[in-house]
Amino acid sequence: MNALTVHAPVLLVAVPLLGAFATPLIGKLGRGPRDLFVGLIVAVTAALAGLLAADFFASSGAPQLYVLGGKGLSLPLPSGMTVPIRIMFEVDGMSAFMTLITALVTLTGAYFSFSYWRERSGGSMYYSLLLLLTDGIFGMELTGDMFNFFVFLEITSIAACGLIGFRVWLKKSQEAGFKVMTLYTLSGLFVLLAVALLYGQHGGLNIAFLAGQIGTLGATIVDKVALGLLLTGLAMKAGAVPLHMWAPDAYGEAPAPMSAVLVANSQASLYALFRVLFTLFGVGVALSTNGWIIIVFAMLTIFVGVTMALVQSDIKRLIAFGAVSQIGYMLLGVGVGLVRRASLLAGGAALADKADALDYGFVAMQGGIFHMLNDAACIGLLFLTTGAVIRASGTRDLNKMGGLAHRMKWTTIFFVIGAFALAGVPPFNGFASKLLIYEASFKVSPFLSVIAILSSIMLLAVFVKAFQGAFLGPRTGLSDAGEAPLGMLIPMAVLALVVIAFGLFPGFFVDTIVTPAARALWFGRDAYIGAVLGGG
Amino acid sequence: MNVGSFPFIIAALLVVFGLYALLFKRNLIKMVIGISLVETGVNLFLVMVGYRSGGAAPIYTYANAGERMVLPTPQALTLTSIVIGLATTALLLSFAVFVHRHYGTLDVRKIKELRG
Amino acid sequence: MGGINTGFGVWNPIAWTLLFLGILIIGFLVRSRGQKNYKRGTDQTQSFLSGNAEPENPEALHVRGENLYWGMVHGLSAYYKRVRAWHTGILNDYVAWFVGALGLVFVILFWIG
Amino acid sequence: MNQDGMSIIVRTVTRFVYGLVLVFGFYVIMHGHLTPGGGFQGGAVVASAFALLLVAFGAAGVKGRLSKHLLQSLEEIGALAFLGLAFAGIGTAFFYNLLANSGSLFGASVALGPNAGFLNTGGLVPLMNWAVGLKVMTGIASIVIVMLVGARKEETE
Repeated sequence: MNALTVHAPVLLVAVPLLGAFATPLIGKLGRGPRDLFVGLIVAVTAALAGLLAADFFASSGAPQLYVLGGKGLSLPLPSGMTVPIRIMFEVDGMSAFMTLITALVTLTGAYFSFSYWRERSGGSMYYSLLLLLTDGIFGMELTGDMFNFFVFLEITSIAACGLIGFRVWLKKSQEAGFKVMTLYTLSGLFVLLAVALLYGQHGGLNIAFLAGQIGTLGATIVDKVALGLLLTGLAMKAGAVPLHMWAPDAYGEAPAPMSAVLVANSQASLYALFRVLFTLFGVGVALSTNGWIIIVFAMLTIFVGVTMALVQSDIKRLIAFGAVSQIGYMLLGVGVGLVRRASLLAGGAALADKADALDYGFVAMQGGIFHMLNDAACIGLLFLTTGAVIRASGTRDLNKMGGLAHRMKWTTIFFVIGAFALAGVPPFNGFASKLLIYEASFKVSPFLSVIAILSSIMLLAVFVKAFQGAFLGPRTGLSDAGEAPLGMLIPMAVLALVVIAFGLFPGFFVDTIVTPAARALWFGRDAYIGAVLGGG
Repeated sequence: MNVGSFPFIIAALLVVFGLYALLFKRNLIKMVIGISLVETGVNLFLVMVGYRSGGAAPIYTYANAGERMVLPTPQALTLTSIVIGLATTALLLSFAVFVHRHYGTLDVRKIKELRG
Repeated sequence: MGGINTGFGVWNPIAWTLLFLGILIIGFLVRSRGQKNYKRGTDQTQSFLSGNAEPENPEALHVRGENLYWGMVHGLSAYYKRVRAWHTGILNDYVAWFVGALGLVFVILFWIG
Repeated sequence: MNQDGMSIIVRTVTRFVYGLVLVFGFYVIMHGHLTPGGGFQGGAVVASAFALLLVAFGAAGVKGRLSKHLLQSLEEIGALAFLGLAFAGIGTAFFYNLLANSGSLFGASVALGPNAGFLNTGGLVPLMNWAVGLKVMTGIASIVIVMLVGARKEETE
């Protein structure tokens, strides 16, 4: 293990931060140097994420610690009790997996932006905010400290709303910016309240320390209040129905390449939710209750998201609602896993039932987590193609578009790939992850699978509507716009290749990266705590 | 000085008042004030978590030997939270300025182009 | 290679793709045995628009995005009226959803869980 | 508040108070590692002096003396300096305090027990306070300027 892999977790946060601060200065030199610099920073960040993940998935899978600002992680008190006081980053399978998703989305989003803003005013501020958002997302995924998590959460809120609203001349983007910022801040404040409650109860902020305390002492009323606040606040930030109202505004009004990064931001909140449910409150509370709350959120999200997408006439808002519905599948997979885990941990169950619970619960988790990666790639691809479409046609109204396929052949192909993959058409990757979720949730209740499958079919209908409206039809004046420039096509092609690769070789990716991530949540609680507190 | 649970009640009241403003006030600026009230309530709670009755300020250079101090960590957290609050409030107010420029009103019930 | 085990069964996209290609080839073989005696350039190759004449303006031929699934949306209008009404666009209501959901989660956590 | 600022009384008082506010702000930044305060608080105090100037003399009176571009550049430099100081100790760990107890600048070891406090302690912390102070004073000042200019544009349109 060399110095670079040891420092990789903190460099993932420090390098984008450096980029975010230096970009406005380098921007004064001109557009060329600035684009070069931002491209370099994003590439270095992605390489670091790849290095971290490769190193982690190749190793035994024990959580990696990085302590900020010191050699050791604990401070022995005069009474002999040691409390982990330093801020630390803790990387386990799930964190490493999430950094891969974020790196993929930001890399393609940033490189797409260089061409997207070629003729428009994409200032240095845009790239600065993009790097800041990336930084916050990485921080949320890597941190092992509750308060530090809140700080990164607020960094993502501010940067995301800056990105939504930085085009101050657009009426709707200002409205969206205000609404999203209010709701983000509110949810962030309730998360902070939960952190304060946990600190007051247990006297520590380290996630592993808190989890150990809750595990050994059992959850008190204060802990349960904190759980409720964290659950709702993070569900809001992830965009679960009925707390999703900001999500279509945010994804729809942000610049197209940034909508994909905003989805990655929602997924980071989802990651935090899973961390809270499996690690922080993995023992000591009624897991099946938590699981059913998540499942109810999931069913509402899947169904309302997809039905609302069907009636949109703004192409970006339509895809934004589609993105909301996909969050539901991830919640469903993990919720089913949680319910299954509860029956596994419950005493008195027959041995066969336990094996069954382990099997299907774990499969559901694999499905939900694999779907995060698939969703990031597919929805990223769809938002990028939408950006190319809007740029070519100059409108977002599906009723005014038509016939774009005549000139934009590659964009059309990429849109079809993304739409089929997200709607779960075999042999693309969305089918593989959704199949895992359907079959595992069928074991809990057939009703869940039925709704999930029906909504997936409706999602295909949604994309058929968008495809018919924008790409098909006779050649019109609007469709005379040319193909998107190469700088936009290459990021789309990269995402399309990722989609196809995940689709054709799901077994390989599930075995190498998804299973360690699912294991980290399912089995990894003791290891996560033990890495900080010792023993375990 | 023993303050009992009085500050906790104040903190809860501040959060409730802030939520009231967010739920029932129509003016965007008043909603920003509501957010600030919630934030102040949470910050007050955070400070109170580390408070010990009769404790001195946690500044080592000023304290007398053997005097007990309040816990400094929550105060550091609160300061961080205040800094973040400054940034969010500034951003929200800037959005309010631009919303007013585009819509000509600060009435939240008239700012609903994004719906359905 | 490349398959995943779902608990109930196995999903192997490579095998599926090969099967799909096989069926596609059989389809083309069946199609190639069809009749080829229609005459190009006559009414036989004109599109049939319910007996109406083809409009001159090509833009009128395009079914706009909004027109798709209007029947389905109409059939579900009772549902859609309600759900679209939830998305009021008013920030107060969004905060109310958040507070309501928070309350509900607390009720579930403390009374049921 | 009009374009030309406020009355002569306010202007005269501002001229008098401005320097005091600046000195107090820099004091708070400098003693951040010993007393309550630090980079953010001191920076906010200094920025309030800028805000005072803007209010008293109006946007027109300050125009040309406080350049928005200069402020923004200084803000980025402050942030980069902070990050650079954090990187300084990466041989051990990110944010490792390299200078503390080293005997060099700000490197005197801290006396045990209650004491009056010595400025020459703290290692990297005072330097970080200065970096944060620079960032905050310029950042808040540019926010104030942007908001003032933004509001003014609206009045004329």
